[in-house]
Amino acid sequence: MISKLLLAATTATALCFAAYANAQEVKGEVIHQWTSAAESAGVKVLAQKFTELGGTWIDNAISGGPNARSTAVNRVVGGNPPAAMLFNTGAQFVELQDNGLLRDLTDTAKADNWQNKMPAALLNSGVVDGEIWALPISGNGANWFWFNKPILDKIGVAKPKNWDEVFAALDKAKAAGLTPFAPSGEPRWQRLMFNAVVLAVAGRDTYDAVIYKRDASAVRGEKFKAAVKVFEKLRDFADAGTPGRSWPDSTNLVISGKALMTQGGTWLNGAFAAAGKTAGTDYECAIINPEQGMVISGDVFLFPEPKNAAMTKAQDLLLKAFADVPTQTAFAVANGTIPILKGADTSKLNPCIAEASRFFNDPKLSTGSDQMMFTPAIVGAVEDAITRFANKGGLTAEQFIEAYAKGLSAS
Amino acid sequence: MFVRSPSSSRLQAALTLAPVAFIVLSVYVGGVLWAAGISFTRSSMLPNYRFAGLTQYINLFSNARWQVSLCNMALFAAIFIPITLLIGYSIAAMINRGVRGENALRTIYLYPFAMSFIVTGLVWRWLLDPSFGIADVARKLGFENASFDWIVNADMAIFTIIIAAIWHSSGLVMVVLLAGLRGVDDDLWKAIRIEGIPAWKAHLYIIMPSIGASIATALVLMSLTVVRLFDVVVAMTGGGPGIATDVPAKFIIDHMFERQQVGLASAAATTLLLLVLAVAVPLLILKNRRK
Amino acid sequence: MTGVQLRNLGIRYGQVEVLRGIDLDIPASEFIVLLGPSGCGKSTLLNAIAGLQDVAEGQILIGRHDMTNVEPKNRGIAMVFQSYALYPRMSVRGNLSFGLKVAKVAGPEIEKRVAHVAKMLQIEPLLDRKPSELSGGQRQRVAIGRAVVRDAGVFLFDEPLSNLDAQLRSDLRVEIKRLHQRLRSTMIYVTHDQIEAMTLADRIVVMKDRIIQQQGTPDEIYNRPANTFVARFVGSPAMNFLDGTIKGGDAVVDGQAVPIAAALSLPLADGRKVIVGIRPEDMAIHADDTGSGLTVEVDVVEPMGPEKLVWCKRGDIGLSVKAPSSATVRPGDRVQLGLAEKKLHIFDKETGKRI
Amino acid sequence: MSPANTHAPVRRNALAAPLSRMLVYLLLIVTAIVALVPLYVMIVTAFKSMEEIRSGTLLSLPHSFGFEHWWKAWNSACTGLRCEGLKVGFVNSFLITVPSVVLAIAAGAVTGYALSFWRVRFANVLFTAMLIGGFFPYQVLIYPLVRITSTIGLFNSLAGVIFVHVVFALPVVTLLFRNYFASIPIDLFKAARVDGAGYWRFFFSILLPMSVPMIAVAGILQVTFIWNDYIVGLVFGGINYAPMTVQLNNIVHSTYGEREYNVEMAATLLTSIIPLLVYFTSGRWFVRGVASGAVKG
Repeated sequence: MISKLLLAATTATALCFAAYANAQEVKGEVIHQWTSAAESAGVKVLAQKFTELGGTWIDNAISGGPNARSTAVNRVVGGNPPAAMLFNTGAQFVELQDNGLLRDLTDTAKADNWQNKMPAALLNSGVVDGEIWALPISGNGANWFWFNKPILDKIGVAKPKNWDEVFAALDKAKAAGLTPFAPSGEPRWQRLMFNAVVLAVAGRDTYDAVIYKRDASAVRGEKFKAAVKVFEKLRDFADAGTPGRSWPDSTNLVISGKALMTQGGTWLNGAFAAAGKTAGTDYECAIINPEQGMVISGDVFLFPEPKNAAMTKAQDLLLKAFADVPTQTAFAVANGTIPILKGADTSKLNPCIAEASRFFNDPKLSTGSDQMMFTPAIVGAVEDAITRFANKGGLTAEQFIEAYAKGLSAS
Repeated sequence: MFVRSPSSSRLQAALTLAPVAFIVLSVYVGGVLWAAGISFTRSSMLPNYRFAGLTQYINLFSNARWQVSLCNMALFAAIFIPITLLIGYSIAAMINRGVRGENALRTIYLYPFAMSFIVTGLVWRWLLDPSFGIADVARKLGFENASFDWIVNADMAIFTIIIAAIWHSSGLVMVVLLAGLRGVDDDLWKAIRIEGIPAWKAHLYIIMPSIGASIATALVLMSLTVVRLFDVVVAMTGGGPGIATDVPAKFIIDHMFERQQVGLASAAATTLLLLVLAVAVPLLILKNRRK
Repeated sequence: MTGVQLRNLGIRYGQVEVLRGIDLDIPASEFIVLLGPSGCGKSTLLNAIAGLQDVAEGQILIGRHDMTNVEPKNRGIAMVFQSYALYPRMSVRGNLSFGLKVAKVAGPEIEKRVAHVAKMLQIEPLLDRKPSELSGGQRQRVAIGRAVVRDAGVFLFDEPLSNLDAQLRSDLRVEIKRLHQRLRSTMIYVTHDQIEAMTLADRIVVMKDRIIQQQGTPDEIYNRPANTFVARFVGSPAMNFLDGTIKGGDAVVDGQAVPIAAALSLPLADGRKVIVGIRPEDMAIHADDTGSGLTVEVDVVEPMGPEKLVWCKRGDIGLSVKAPSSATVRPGDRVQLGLAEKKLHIFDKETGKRI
Repeated sequence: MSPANTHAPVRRNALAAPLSRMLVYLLLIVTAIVALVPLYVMIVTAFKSMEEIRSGTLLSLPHSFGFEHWWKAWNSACTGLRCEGLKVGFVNSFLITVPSVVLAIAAGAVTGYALSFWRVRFANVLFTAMLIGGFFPYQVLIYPLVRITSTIGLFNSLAGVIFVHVVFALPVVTLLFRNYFASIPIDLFKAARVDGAGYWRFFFSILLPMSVPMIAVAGILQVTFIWNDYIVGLVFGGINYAPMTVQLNNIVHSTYGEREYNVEMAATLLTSIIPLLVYFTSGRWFVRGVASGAVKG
């Protein structure tokens, strides 16, 4: 009885708040996982532009991609969707689109000329049956290796460009009593590193066969096996503290001169920058075997099917802000990611990002990440296999190859 | 034995139960049945109703992570429950002797339970870190060869989870058992002293059996911890190294959300519940029989 | 004033029969005691009268109204419990007035009645205390007060003195008796203590095995027990029983003839197996050589102040005898027991019923 | 008179050898120290500068005890665009926790009451279903709950979060109260019935006042669970009612950028302050309530 009364009372209170929130304003709530300092600076750029256009930005930052995405999905399913929500580029959104929960952006894209504004590969990742459902917002290169420059100088080697040079440098660092390699021990970054090794060792053809075509025979082929061997060798250079270590902690080991090398996407650049380090003098970034290209990953904004005219209006303004070239570029600079729109002014970019941008805009030198092509189920299955291999005492190379091949058909 | 009650009051009792019954039926029973139903479908990101037969269950049991998860849960239960019980009981027995500063001690043992593992997991990770954790402290204290690398060792990492979980739960178990010990008749203690029964024997054969209800409660609480084990793992090892410390709840949650495999996750959740029932039902039947 | 009638009352817990065919007529103002060992169903019967227990069959009439299905509060009853059952978070005053408040009695009237009862039971100084601050005896006084304040026609007592020590028990016993004399209410009192039953009751109802074994005045129950159960249950120390076989009008007990004719209206046929019962005070100890009576050996002697209790044995048979404190017997003495023939109780060996 | 543990603690081993008593104290103190180590590390880390954290050991004391990291965590740490620290979430956590705990206890007490003193058909079936439900990984129930709350219009509102918290709390709270009520002498119920107390009268006038220890236990447990909850607040609270733990998670688990461990630890401690305070101030009640039969099988 009492519980019912109280429930009624709280409901009434909640309704009051809801009524209050419905005041005539173009409110756009955006769910995203950008919570670090650099990311927040990026968000600020987007929010400012939206405000300029007459909107009121409602910021809903939730740390951790999976947290943010499942919250957003629950909001959509619960009938109270945000105006826009951040997903990773790739197949994550397909089912939402399939259930009619997303807004079709085809017309907006045509009107705003997206076709000519951004690389086709990126735009196409948001296309289902010829219709556009996602707006790319950020781009990253995933297969970078990062080095502490003073250590490179100390052990007398130049920035490595191929595997022989990498292993030579690692050997020397080890001999000098330093941690040669400090990768992150979290499964998703291990997956990222494995992909980097596959592209660099097995080559673009094998990489594309595995990632784009999910070709199990390519996985069982010799080239892939060679990549697995390199990965294994690399793994053995990793320090004891690797398992479970986050990438910022790993990066810190390189920044502070305790380790020579780590692996990670262009976002590591932000960590170096935040520590006041300068590319070329304090640290180096490199893609090994760069002729094979760069693995692109990124984020897209999705726009749930609007509930009312006000929400449509808010989405229109958000779309306009996000696809605005100067805004996007300023966002990328602040965020430390690659500007994705053509005609961006790249002069202010940090050398590492500028280099990444060059790869990014050259279709011959860029290819999609597994997350762009695989369903989350396959990403997960493959990730399980990789992390079991990436930690000592897990799978043997042969077992791992089988597990990986099997993972490609997960659903 | 129930006291005779008028139909009007019984109706009132039924009426007050109705909302709860409705919630329980719709959320718990409904939710469980729904999840069981979904486990027979192809649901991926959102639940759908495309029938898939036993596919999800076949996939589940051929999934290495699930196998590891179940083994870990069994191992965890086999070590965590007896040790927590032992520690909780020992402390309770010592406090029950009547010590000074009981309030302070009790609060100290209990505080870990007040903090969530989102919060304390990081500290535990630091403490167990092979390079700057307690091993480092020991080295600086002069034990130069001290090393403690369990948390990064696939074979030992699960034990670090167990250590942290014991730290988290011992206080609560202690309080529950202390409450039981407080209910033990003073005369029993006198009899034990007069008979000159050694302390450990007295506890094992006389006192522990006489606080059976409290021990049962502690066991239920610990079983809940075992089945729901999630936060500790995420905060300390993220399930690693590799998949070495994965547990069923983490498996379910990962597949439910990040991996968009609602069908597989539901199959796992249903299996987990069946396992709980397989343990609980015989116990319940046994308990009812004894009555 | 209110009488209570039970008509063919039966009570079951599920399939288990707890009481069967109980017929009882309790006139107004009577103090009746339900006596029996634990588990005999006496408390269940009391609960049924109170309306706290479902009745499977039969009728309960209170003040000539059928109350079988009436709520406890509307039966005009009050009840006192063994565990006192005081409301722990209410003061004594709150405990006394709670029922009246529920019944929407006016405030000043409540105050008047509470004051009156408090004075009657001498609990005035306790009125503002919590039950946890009272001694056991005080608690039970308050519990009795809570019943009295209801101004009920029928009082139900469920072993109210069992949790108290001996001294308090006898004090409160007197108190309850005084209360009955003063209020003249019908009182139904459940106990397993035969002394309480004997001292308090106008009439005792002895119960065992789901049924009433015997009802009657304390005198009838004590002096003419209907069967061996009643005979053994009432009286302390309990009645002595001797197995015997009738031979020529006497009962032959362990080879020795005991004359029993005076205790019987009709002589019994030879060979019939009987049980001869005799209370400890109905025997006398004679010196060894008088030649009459039962020869026994003194086992233990318990001096009890005004008298001595002498435990004797004869083979497997044990007997207790009350002797004056001046008696000089020592363990190991061989003595003769003289049995008062008129005070013998003869029961059928098979049925246990009085002959 | 209440079923609470009223007898004074007895010095059971008043004559025991001093040596064994010293051993007992030694063991108790050592275990207490071990139990305190994580808290100690958190507190000292919250006072250290990042430089000290990198160079010193975990257990070393900070050079100075300034509250700037605490202040930053409370007032200006950023989560996304908002740099308002934890204080916003603190209010939300209160708004969520207080009604949730009150309602969960009210609902659990009334349900436990109906289940223990009154013969209601299928009550045991209901109770068993609820208990078994308590073992189900509750995250699996989130999707159905999202649908349910959105159907009844509570999704993404304060009422919605509270509703879900109460639903998740019901099995445990009901169990606590049912078992507690089962330990209450049935005579009390009979006495009240003779006095004419009906269903609610008995509950409110007699049962509830004597359930204080139990209310304390249920309250302490639920404050801990609900205050520390992350996922329910995140999913059902929407942006307006995100609890403190969501901000904490944003501060502590930002994937990118350098981590300020001192601020993180301060934030962590600030977030735990309410449950910790509850335990430090009412731990005595907790033990007493448990001892009063609350948690007996």
